[in-house]
Order: sequence, then C-alpha cells, then structure tokens
Amino acid sequence: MDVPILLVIAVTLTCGMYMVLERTLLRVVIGLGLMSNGVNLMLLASGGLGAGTAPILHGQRDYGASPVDPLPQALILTAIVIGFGVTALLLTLAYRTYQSVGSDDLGELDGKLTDE
Amino acid sequence: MIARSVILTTCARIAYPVLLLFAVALYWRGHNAPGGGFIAGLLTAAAIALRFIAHGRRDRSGASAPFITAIGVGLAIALTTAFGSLAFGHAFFTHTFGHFHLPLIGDVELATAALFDLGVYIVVVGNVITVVSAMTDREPGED
Amino acid sequence: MSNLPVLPVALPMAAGIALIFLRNSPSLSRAVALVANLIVLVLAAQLVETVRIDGVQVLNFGEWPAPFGIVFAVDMLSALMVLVTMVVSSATLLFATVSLDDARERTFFYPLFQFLLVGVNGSFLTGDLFNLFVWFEVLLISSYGLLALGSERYQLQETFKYLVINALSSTLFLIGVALIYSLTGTLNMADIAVKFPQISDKGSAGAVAIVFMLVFGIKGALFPVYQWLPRAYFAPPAVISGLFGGLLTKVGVYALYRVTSLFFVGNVNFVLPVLSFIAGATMLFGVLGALSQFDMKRVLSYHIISQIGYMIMGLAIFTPLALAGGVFYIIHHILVKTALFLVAGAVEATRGTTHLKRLGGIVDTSPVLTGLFFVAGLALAGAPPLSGFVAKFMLMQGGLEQHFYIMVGASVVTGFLTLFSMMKIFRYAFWSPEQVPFSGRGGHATRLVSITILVGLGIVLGLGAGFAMPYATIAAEQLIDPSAYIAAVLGSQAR
Amino acid sequence: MWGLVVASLLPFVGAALLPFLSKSRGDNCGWIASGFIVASFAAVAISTPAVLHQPGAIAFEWVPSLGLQFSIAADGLSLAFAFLITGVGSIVFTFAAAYLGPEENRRRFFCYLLIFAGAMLGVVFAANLISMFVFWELTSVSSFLLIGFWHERDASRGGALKALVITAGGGLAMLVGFILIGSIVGSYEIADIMAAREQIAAHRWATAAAMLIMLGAITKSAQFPFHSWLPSAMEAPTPVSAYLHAATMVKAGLYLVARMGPVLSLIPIWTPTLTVLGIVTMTWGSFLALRQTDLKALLAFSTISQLGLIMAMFAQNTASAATAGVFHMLNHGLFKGALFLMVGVIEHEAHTRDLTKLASLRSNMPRLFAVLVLASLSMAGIPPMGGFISKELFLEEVLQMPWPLTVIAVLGACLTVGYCLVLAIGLGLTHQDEAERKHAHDAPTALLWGPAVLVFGALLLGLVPTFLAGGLIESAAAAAIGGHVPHPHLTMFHLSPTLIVSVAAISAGAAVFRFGWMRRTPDAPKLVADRVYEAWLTGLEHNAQRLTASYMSGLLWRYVTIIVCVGIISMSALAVFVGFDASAPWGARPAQTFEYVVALIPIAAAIGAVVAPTRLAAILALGASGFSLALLFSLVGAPDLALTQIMVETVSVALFLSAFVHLPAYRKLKPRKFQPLYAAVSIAFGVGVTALLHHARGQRVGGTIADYFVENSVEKAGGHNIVNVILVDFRGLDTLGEISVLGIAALTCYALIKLRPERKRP
Repeated sequence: MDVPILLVIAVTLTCGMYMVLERTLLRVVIGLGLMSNGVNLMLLASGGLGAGTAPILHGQRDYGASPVDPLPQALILTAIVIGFGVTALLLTLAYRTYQSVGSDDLGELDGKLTDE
Repeated sequence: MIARSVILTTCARIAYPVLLLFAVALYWRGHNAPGGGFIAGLLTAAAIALRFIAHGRRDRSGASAPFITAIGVGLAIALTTAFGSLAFGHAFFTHTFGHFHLPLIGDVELATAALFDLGVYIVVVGNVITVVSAMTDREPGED
Repeated sequence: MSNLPVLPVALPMAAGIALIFLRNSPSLSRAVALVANLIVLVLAAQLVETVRIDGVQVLNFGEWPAPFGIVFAVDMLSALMVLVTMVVSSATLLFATVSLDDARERTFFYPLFQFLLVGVNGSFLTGDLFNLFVWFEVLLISSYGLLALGSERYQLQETFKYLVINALSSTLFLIGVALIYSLTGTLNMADIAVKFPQISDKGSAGAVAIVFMLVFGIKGALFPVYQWLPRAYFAPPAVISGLFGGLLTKVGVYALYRVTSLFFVGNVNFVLPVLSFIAGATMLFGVLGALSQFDMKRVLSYHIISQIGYMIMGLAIFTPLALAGGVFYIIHHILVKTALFLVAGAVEATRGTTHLKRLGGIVDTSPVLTGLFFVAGLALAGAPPLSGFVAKFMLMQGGLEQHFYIMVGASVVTGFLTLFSMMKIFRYAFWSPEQVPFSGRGGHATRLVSITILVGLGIVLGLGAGFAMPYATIAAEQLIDPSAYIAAVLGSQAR
Repeated sequence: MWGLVVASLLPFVGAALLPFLSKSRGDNCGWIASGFIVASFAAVAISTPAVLHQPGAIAFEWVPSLGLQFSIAADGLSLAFAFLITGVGSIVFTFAAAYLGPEENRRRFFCYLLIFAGAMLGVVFAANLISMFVFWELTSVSSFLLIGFWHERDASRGGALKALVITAGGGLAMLVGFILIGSIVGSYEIADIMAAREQIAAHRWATAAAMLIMLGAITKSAQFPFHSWLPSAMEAPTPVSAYLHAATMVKAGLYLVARMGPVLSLIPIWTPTLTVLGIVTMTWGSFLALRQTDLKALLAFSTISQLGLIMAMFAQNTASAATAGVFHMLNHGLFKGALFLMVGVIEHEAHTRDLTKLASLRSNMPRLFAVLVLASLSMAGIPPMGGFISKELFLEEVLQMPWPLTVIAVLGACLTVGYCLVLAIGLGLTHQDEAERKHAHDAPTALLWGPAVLVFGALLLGLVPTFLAGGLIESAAAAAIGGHVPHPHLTMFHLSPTLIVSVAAISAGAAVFRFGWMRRTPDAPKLVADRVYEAWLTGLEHNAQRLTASYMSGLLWRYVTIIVCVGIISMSALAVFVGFDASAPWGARPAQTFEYVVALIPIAAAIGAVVAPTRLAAILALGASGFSLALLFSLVGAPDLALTQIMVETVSVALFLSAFVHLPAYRKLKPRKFQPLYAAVSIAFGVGVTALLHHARGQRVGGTIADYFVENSVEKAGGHNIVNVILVDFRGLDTLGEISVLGIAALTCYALIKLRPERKRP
C-alpha cells in the first residue's frame, strides 16, 4: 500500500508545515505534532512497505512468512517516545509562555519589547 | 475544580487494578509479543491519572515528588543493567538471558533485558504523572 | 574491548540520576556534580591519549557486531571534543556553584547540566546515525530546560522559538535518516561511508547531503539559518549562555565535520564549494550582527556565529592543514568563548546588567576581571600568540594555498571587526566612567578562578601550540582519510 | 647573541615582576622599570661588537610543523633600532618616573610600557616573519592600553581605539602578505626569504603580497592616508607620546620597509608607491603641522612628516638613500623624543600646551628654552645639529627624483623649517599672556636632564657623526638594501647643489614663519582622514544595525520560512544542476481500494487540524491523525507501533486538553487568513520530501542490517518480538537515551511550572 501511505505522508507534512508557519502558539504545537506523525510514517516507508507479517517470530526458528523490516519500527518507537517527551515539554512551555505573555499570538513574542 | 461523580469514582476503583494488571501483562510479554515497558508504563500512568481525577486530589504539589524520584529510580535501574555487564568483563549493555524452571509457574525465561525494560516502565510512569500533575497544578485564579 | 569510550556518557548520566535524588541539598549537589565532572575529565584525557597511541577506539554495545548494533567510535576529533567539553563544563560548573540563585539550584539545574553533558558527549562519541539523533535529543531537551530555568518572560518566549526550530530540525534529521536508510539499508556511519559511493543516483546522494547540511547548519548556527541563536542565548543567566555558547553549536559543527568527511567528500561534489560560501557568509553576517549590538551578551552571541564560519572554513578547504586549523579553532573557540561569557556572567552578577551603555569603570573595581576579558577578547579576535591566532593562521595559510582568496579575505575582515567589537566592549564596559553607581560586592574569587582556568588554557594553547598540534594533525588526518575509522568499526568485515 | 635574548626578555620579566617588586602604592615602580630598561640597553650595547662581527641566530621552536618559531637574529639595522628603543627608552622611563604624580596608577603604566619596550625589541630582533608579526601586534595592543591610560577621558578611549583599529588592521593585512610570502618560499625565516627573493618577485602573488605588507608598514608608521590615528593618540601621557609616537613604535613600519626592502623592491610596485606616499606624507604632514596651535598636535604632525621623509628614503633601496634613512631615523628619535618630553614639561609647569596661550618661554624657562631651540634647529635641519646632515642627504636623493616629487619634497622642507621656527622662536619670543608668568617657572632638573641628554646626542650626531655611529649606520644601511654600502662620510661642511637648495629652503621657511602665510587656527578644521574614519565608524554600525534588524525579526514563522525555503531552493538547484536519475525504478506497488479509504482518515484529520475553528477541534483533529496512524501501523504489520501510538495519542490529547482548553480567553482559534506563500512553501516541502523518499526507496544498495536482527533475535537475544529486542538489546543504547529524554522532559515541565519569577521557591 505504497501510494496511500505516500499520500498520507505528503498531506500530513504539508498541513504540519503550514501550521508551524502560523502565528498561534497552539497551532504551531499541533503542526509539529502532525509533522512528527508524517515523519514516523516516512521512517516506516523507508524500510519498505511489503505485505509482510509483523516482525514477531513464533517458535525457535520461524522463517515462514518474511516479516517486514523491524528496524524502522524500532526507530519509530524511539522517535515516538522522544516526540512524546518533547510534546509534553512544548505544551508546558507554550502554556507558560501564554501565561507570561498574556497572549497566544506569536507576533507578540518578537522580542522588541524586551530588546535593548 | 473537578466535579466528582460517584460513577466516576466507582469506575475508577474497579478499573484501576484491572488496568494495572493489564499493564503488568503487557510489560511481561513485551520481549516476545507486542507490548513492553513503554506501553505498560503509559497504561499504568493512565490508570494512576484516572485515580487522581476520580479522587479529585486538590493538592497535587506533594503528589509529584515521589514520581520525580521514580524517574530517578527508573533511570538508575536501566543504567545499572547496562553497567552490570561491565562487572562480568563484557561490553557495556551486554545482556544475557536464561531459562529457569520455577515451581508452579513452569519454564520461565528471564533476561536482563527485561530488567532494563523495567527501568523504562518506571521512567514512563514517573514522566507522565509528573507532567500531568505539573500541568494541572494551578493556583486559584490562575486558570 | 575497552569500555572507556562509554564512560564520558555513562558517568554523567549516573551523576545526573544521583543529582535528581539530591535535589534538595544544593551543597551536596555541587560537590557531587564537580567530582563527577573532574573524574570524567580525567577519563577524557586518558581517552585522548589512548586514541593517540592506539588509534581509533571502538566499543560495540552489547557486543553485537559492527554494522548491526550501536557502536561508539572514537577518533581523535571525538576524543578532543569530549576532553574540551569536560574542561569547559567543569569550569562552568565551578562558576555556577557560586553564581546561581538557590531556586535554580534546587530546581534541577545540576541534573539538567549533567544530562546536557550526556547528550553532548554521546553525540561526539557515537558511530551510529540514529544514535546521534538520540543524543542530540538528549542534549536538546536538557538545553530547553536550562534555557527556560527561571521562567522569566524573555526566557520563555525565546525558549519556545528555540524549541520549535530545533524540533523542526530534528524532524529534518529524521527525514535524513529515512533517506539514508532507504538508500543504504544501514545506520552505522562507517557502514554508510562504505555504501554511500555505491549510490548510483547523484541526485539522491546530493539530496541527502543537503538535508544533513541543513540539519547541522541549523544546530550549528550557520548562514542563513542561524536566526534562532542570538536571542535564545541572551535569555538565560550568563553562566548557562556560556556553556551553550561554548558547546552546543559546536555539536552541530562536529556532526557536519563527521558526515562531510565520511559521506560526502568525494561523492557529492558541490558540498565543499557550498560550504566555503556558507563559511564566508556566516563570518560576515555574524560579525556584522555583533557590531549592531550594544549588550555584552548579545555581542558575544553574534560572535559565536561569526566564529563558526571559521570552523566551517577549515572544513570547506579540506586539506590537512586547514582541517587541523579547523579542529584547533573549535577547541580554542569553546574555551575562549565560554570564558568571555563567564566574564559577562561575573559582570552580570555584580552589576545586574550587561548593557554596554549602563556599564563602566570595571577596570577600577575589578582589574583582574578586566585583564581576563582583555586577554580572552584578544584571543577571540585572533591576536598572537594566543590560541585564536594559531588556528586562524592555519586556516588562512590553508585557504591561500588552495586559492580561496575571497574566503580568506572574509576571514581577515571578520578578524579585524571582531577585534574592533571586543575593544568596543572593553572601551564601554571596562574603561568608561561608571554610569550607574555600583554598590555590589566585588567579583567572587571562585568566579575569577574558573575564568582564569579557561583564559589560561587559551594562552597555553597558543604558546604551547607546538605540543597541541600533533593532536589536531592526527584528527585532521583521520578526517581526510577515514579508512582507519571505517576499518576500526567494521573490522575484518569491511567491504 | 644571547645578550640580545636577555635584552629582549628583560622588559617582559620586569613587567611580570613589577607588581611584586613595587611597593603597594607603586611609588618606586618607575625606578624599577627604568632599571630593567637600562639593563636591557646595557645588554644591547655589550652584545653589539660581537654581533656585528659575527652575526648568528637563535631559534626557539613554537609550532615546528607550521614553521613557526621565535628566532632571533641581529644586524646593524636591528641594532640601530634597538639602540633607539632601549636608549631613548632609558631616558623616557626615568623621565616618566619623575613625571607621573602619585595619583596615577604607575604600576599599571610601567607594566604596559615595559611590555611595549619588550615587544619593540621583539620586532626588531625577529628573524622569522611570524614572530615579527606576534610582537608587531603586541606593540599595537600595548600602545592601545597606553594611549587609553587616562581611560576616564572619552578622547583617550576613542584615540586608543582608533590607533588600534588602524594599526592592528594594517597588521592583519601584513599577516596575509607574510603568509603569501611564506607559502611561496616554504619558510617564514627571513634569511630563507632573502635567499629566495627572485622566486618571490616572479610569483603571481608578488604584487599582492607587496601591497599587503606595505599596508602594514604605512598604517603603523602613520603614512598618508592612514596618518589620522597619530594625532588622536596624543591623548596619551606625554612620555608615551615621546616614546611610542616619536621614537619607536611608529618606526616599526620603517623598520619593516627597510628589512623587507631587499626582497620587495624587486617587485615593481614597491618603490614608486612608497616613494610617492612618503613624499606626500612629508609635505602634507608639515603643512598640517603649521596649522596647529596645540603643541602636541604640532609635534604629532611633524612626526608624520618626518616619518614620510624616512619612508621615502628606505623605499629607494639604494646605498645612499638607506644611509640617509638610517641617519635621519636616529636623529629623529633623538630630537623628537626630546621635543615631546619638553612639551610634557611645559604642560606640567604652565598647565597648557596651547601655543597661543604660552607666554615667553625664554624668560620664564630659560634652560628649557635653550634645549628646545637646539632640538627645533635639528628638526629644521640647521647647523650644527645632526638634522642638517640628514637633510642634506635627503635633498641629495630628492634631486634625483622625477621633478614633481622634487618640487613637493622641497616644499615640504620649507614648511618644515616654518613650523620649527614656530617652535623655536614663536614660543620663545612672543609676549601674549603675562598672566601665565606667575604660574610658570623653570623646569626642575629632574625633568629637564632627559631631554637635554637627547638633544646633546643630536648635537653630537651633527658634529661627529661618523665617529659616533658610522659603523652602525653603514651596517644598518647595508642590511636595508641587502648589499654593500660604502663607509659613510658624514660631515657638516661640504659644497654641493644641495647646499643651495637647502639654503633656499631655510630662507623660504623663515619667510613662511615671518609672514605667517599659514594661518594657525585655534580650532583647526577636522582632518579629512578623521572624518573618513568617523564616517566609517558610524556607517559600519548603522548599516550593521539595519542589516541585522532586517532578518532578526524575532518572528518564529519568518525563521521557519527561511529554513524551509533554503531547503526548497537548494533541492531545486540540485534538481536543475545535478538532476535525479529518472530511470531509477519507481517501485510503487498498487494498493487496494480499501487502503485508499483508510488513508483518507489521516488525510482528513490533517486538513481538519488546519481549518479547525476552535482549540478543541484542532486538538481532536491532531488526535484523529494519531489514532488513524495507529490504524495504518496495524495494517502494515507493526502491532507494537499501533499499540504505542494509541497509548501515546491518548495521553497526549489529555495533556493538550489540560494545557489549553481551560484557558479562558482565546477559546476561539481563528485561523490566520489564508496565506498563499506559506501554503506554497508547505506544499513544496511536503510533496518534495515525499518524492525524495520515494525516489530513494527505489535504489537501495544491497540488503539491510535488519536481516541480522531477524536471524539472531531468538537465539542470541532470547526474544521473539524483534522490535522489542531491538529496542532493549540490539539498540538498547537508543532506548537509554530515549528514557533520559523522557525523564528530563518531566523534570523540565516540573521546573517550568514550579519555578517562576513570581514564586521563586519551588
């Protein structure tokens, strides 16, 4: 199912980037979330999207149906976890920034107020 | 802050041990089937969070302290597992595993990797609870 | 197989964990953090010597053979980077123990600091591309914590931008990993180096190069994607800026050195010319940014950018001489730039500001600090016989020999303007009459000690360049010819 | 040779020891420092015969692999300068010891001054270009500190910065020139470079190298158009002006020209350029000197003028011109040092150095006046002073030059006589302000004997030049041209065409003075060069600000746009200039309809997030994207991923909601108006990245390392779930890093919430 997944990747990354370019704190955070979803799919696709079985072996030596490439899956898991940690932090930070600046408009964060 | 309902409390009381058990199962089978420390940790954390919400603990500032310690403990377990191999003259992170026959349970495979996964589990629980309680820790009027 | 290479990562991690438990006891935390740092410092020095004598050190984690498991592969560049990291972090830590407020100390400053070192050292040591991503994340997430620690408004808003930019670059990093894994089916950097030339499509190889140049360009603050840096580094207390200014961007530079020498040179023919353009532009834009500022910390932040141009210059010329100069420059810069930020920190601690127009008369109240700044500023500008001169000399000679006239010209202009802007700081902050009556106590002796260590090393590295040069030369040779690195990692399986 | 090493190290040792040797208030600093410099002088003097007889070299390795070493060698040229440095130095140091009051930070002053003296000796004894550069820059730096010694004055700070900017900037250019030459020859040793001079002159870098080195020389020696730093440097305490800006530092450029002359004069551009610059500097400087009312400024411009003269001589690279250059250099060091010191005395006693305010010195300070007149006569080139001889030698050279240069040079000589007369007669005979008489009294002997000794030296140079310095001058001139020089016959009495020109010049100069053709104005208009410097300064800062402000907007989306556009543009350039291999297999397998349907969910979710009108909707859309991802994962054989994704998404959505939904204001999330530019950028990004990936997937080189995991997971690692085995075993280190990230993230969240300015203690 290459084409559908590639389509998903393209749309998710596009929408994610568009939202990162917005000027609302929350939208930027959501945009990053979308982007990381898209990239996780990319990693998955980089190992090939065969119609293989899950990379779980049954019995001692089971080379029956060839499993799909497990390495990208492991990488994605790591990336998901890291992404989760970063998202949690990003949210807290966005929330605190909002609280401290009193606005969720990134245009108000241009630093001119506190520069010089 | 949060309107507690009897139903929620009751559900939580029942769901809590079930979720915890399920989490333990997920952790245990992780090496051989879908599951593992991370997933189990998230599930446990969700269960604990649910309990928090059900009990509506107002003062959560004290609650996060043990979970920060849990982060430390989890990391320590994981790191110690990795260091363990040094004591046996192996490279950092060399795992070992073996089959043991335990009474009642039968043939059990024990791997040091599982110990490492336990560290992962504890860190995840500590992380989620710390973040959640930090996020919901708001002073009155600060909302 | 020696486990020495992992210790610069594992020990700070252990210390960081211990410091989580010790968070309520600042005095104990200081002691533990300092002792841990010093132990790792000694180990790092040993690592450098081991690499010098025995060549590239490889540690296969879990004893899994090379391209499959994760390896730490330590060549001279890695070892030197770890060593200098430990030196500046020890000095910074010493400075922090007497400069940070109690609240910051109790709110995980020390664990965050140690985990930052974990990430930095891990990035320097690893021989696996995805593992490099992981260590980058470790150092980044610690850096977010350190940047925002204190939650002043300016800190929060700049940390947010810093975080978003870095999250974006991490996303690009993963895209690069996905591309590389698609093309080569491997993550081990030595293995990639073997397989990269076999990629038949020049376009794909070039695309990988562009992605990684962009990723490490963002992390390393290269032209034209460095805008995140100046404000972010201005936000936190100077001691944290110092650590960041000295270390963090250099991880990006290091990674660029690593992937360029392993993957791209010889395979992607536009990388070096593009880098030479970037180097020149980075220098000039950085130094012009510095000239536009009137705050010590901001000026120093912009100078980080301009100095990174020199490091990339060494990489772009890619001859033994220039690479050795680049390596030398990185080490010099980490020491001296951290020292300068710490001076700013000492000024900030006693005067409450680093704005040039509100400072003055430091030469009379703290002559030692003045002297330290003067020497460090000259070293940064490349005045002889200090460390910066030797590095710039090598870069200039290397550049002229390879006919990079414009880039050498840019480097001379940048050096000149750097001198000017350092002396501008000197003129305003140190020489001019006191602007605001100053009532605080004088400089804390411990602060001066930590700055003195760094400045002293800058002098030693300059005058003793003859002794340091073999190390830089070895590093450069290993970069030029990575076959030793590849053979050490892949062993007999090298294909 | 070792005597010279000792001589050049002594000042540095002194500087290092001064803080320990001196008393707490620094009362005795001056005398200790003088002791060191006198000792240095003695060391030079003692070594001279041996060195002249048998030249040698000593090298201290610095960075052998780069050819950098501190090597010391000496010939007549070095020694002539060394005598000036240590000799005039001895006098200036002792003068300063008496001159500086107890309120000054004398310890710091003498420390800087000693470092400077050591650096100057380093320059003249260096036998390696790079070590010469090291000391060269050290003189710039120490002079910066000395000029700015009275740092509470704004003018001092500005003057110091200006001097540093110009001299150190020129030094950098010079360094590039040195590196060019070093690269041609393969060595930075001056001896090797002398041996390879034909090779250098023939190289295509020759002209560039010559120009760059010349830049170093003319900035240091304050030649037109870089002369403006010298008058500004007059903010320094007077002994500094006497030492640095008359006798030594400004001569470093001359030394460089003389030292490198044998090599660089083979390059066609060298001699003509330097000659013209020198002559122009000489005349322009003397013209400006005539217009000054500030005594120190007058001397500063006269120094510029005299330096131009000597520069023109050294540029010729002929025996007679080099002799003239060396001789006048010695002369100038003596009389100009004396003049500066005397200005210091005058200022000290009369509290002004304004020519128009100073009353008759002859009656007020007769002893000082006598010395002053002698020094001025020497500068004017009037017998019986040494200056006369050197001017004769100079005119002899000038008469052989092309006629425009001759005219300009003779004009310069007239003007020189004019301002010297201003000094000698104007100061002594005018009676303008009798009120000053009360303050003014004759200078104390402690201050006067230094200048007197210097002037006496200048007098001796006029009376017995050959006896005093003949051997030295001969040897120095020989070194400066890199060949043989006949033993000079310097004498006061001779008959030649130059004498006529000389007499004419003196008369014309007297006329200039007598009729006051050059009006002196109290506030002389700003130098053009000064204005250029200031315009450069403000323009640089202004433009840097404008440039930096143009891209440092502080707006996140602009930064991101730049990053993404850089990526897109470089990828497009790649596609155009390198091109992708279109023939590579485009291996997309067909998909079933239901898979397309499934794919619609994340697509709809992503688009939904973009257009969501409220916070809640946007967050839920992100959640939907995540959950549908889990669905996709489960379809392609990744159950672990699917499970994890579900759990993570659940917790994330909960976090999002708790962070944002409860915020009272801004509940509505109005999307920004549609931005075509950003949309285009985003589409290019998303589609481009996907296309790259797909293209890359078609060209895998060989297999993947994953096969190893499949094969060994059970036997060697004891696990059936390969993904989990990879996570905890094969790539366990990644997981260790990953949980570190989680842990730190939690700590940071906690710190962010608990530690805030409004409640400092957690």
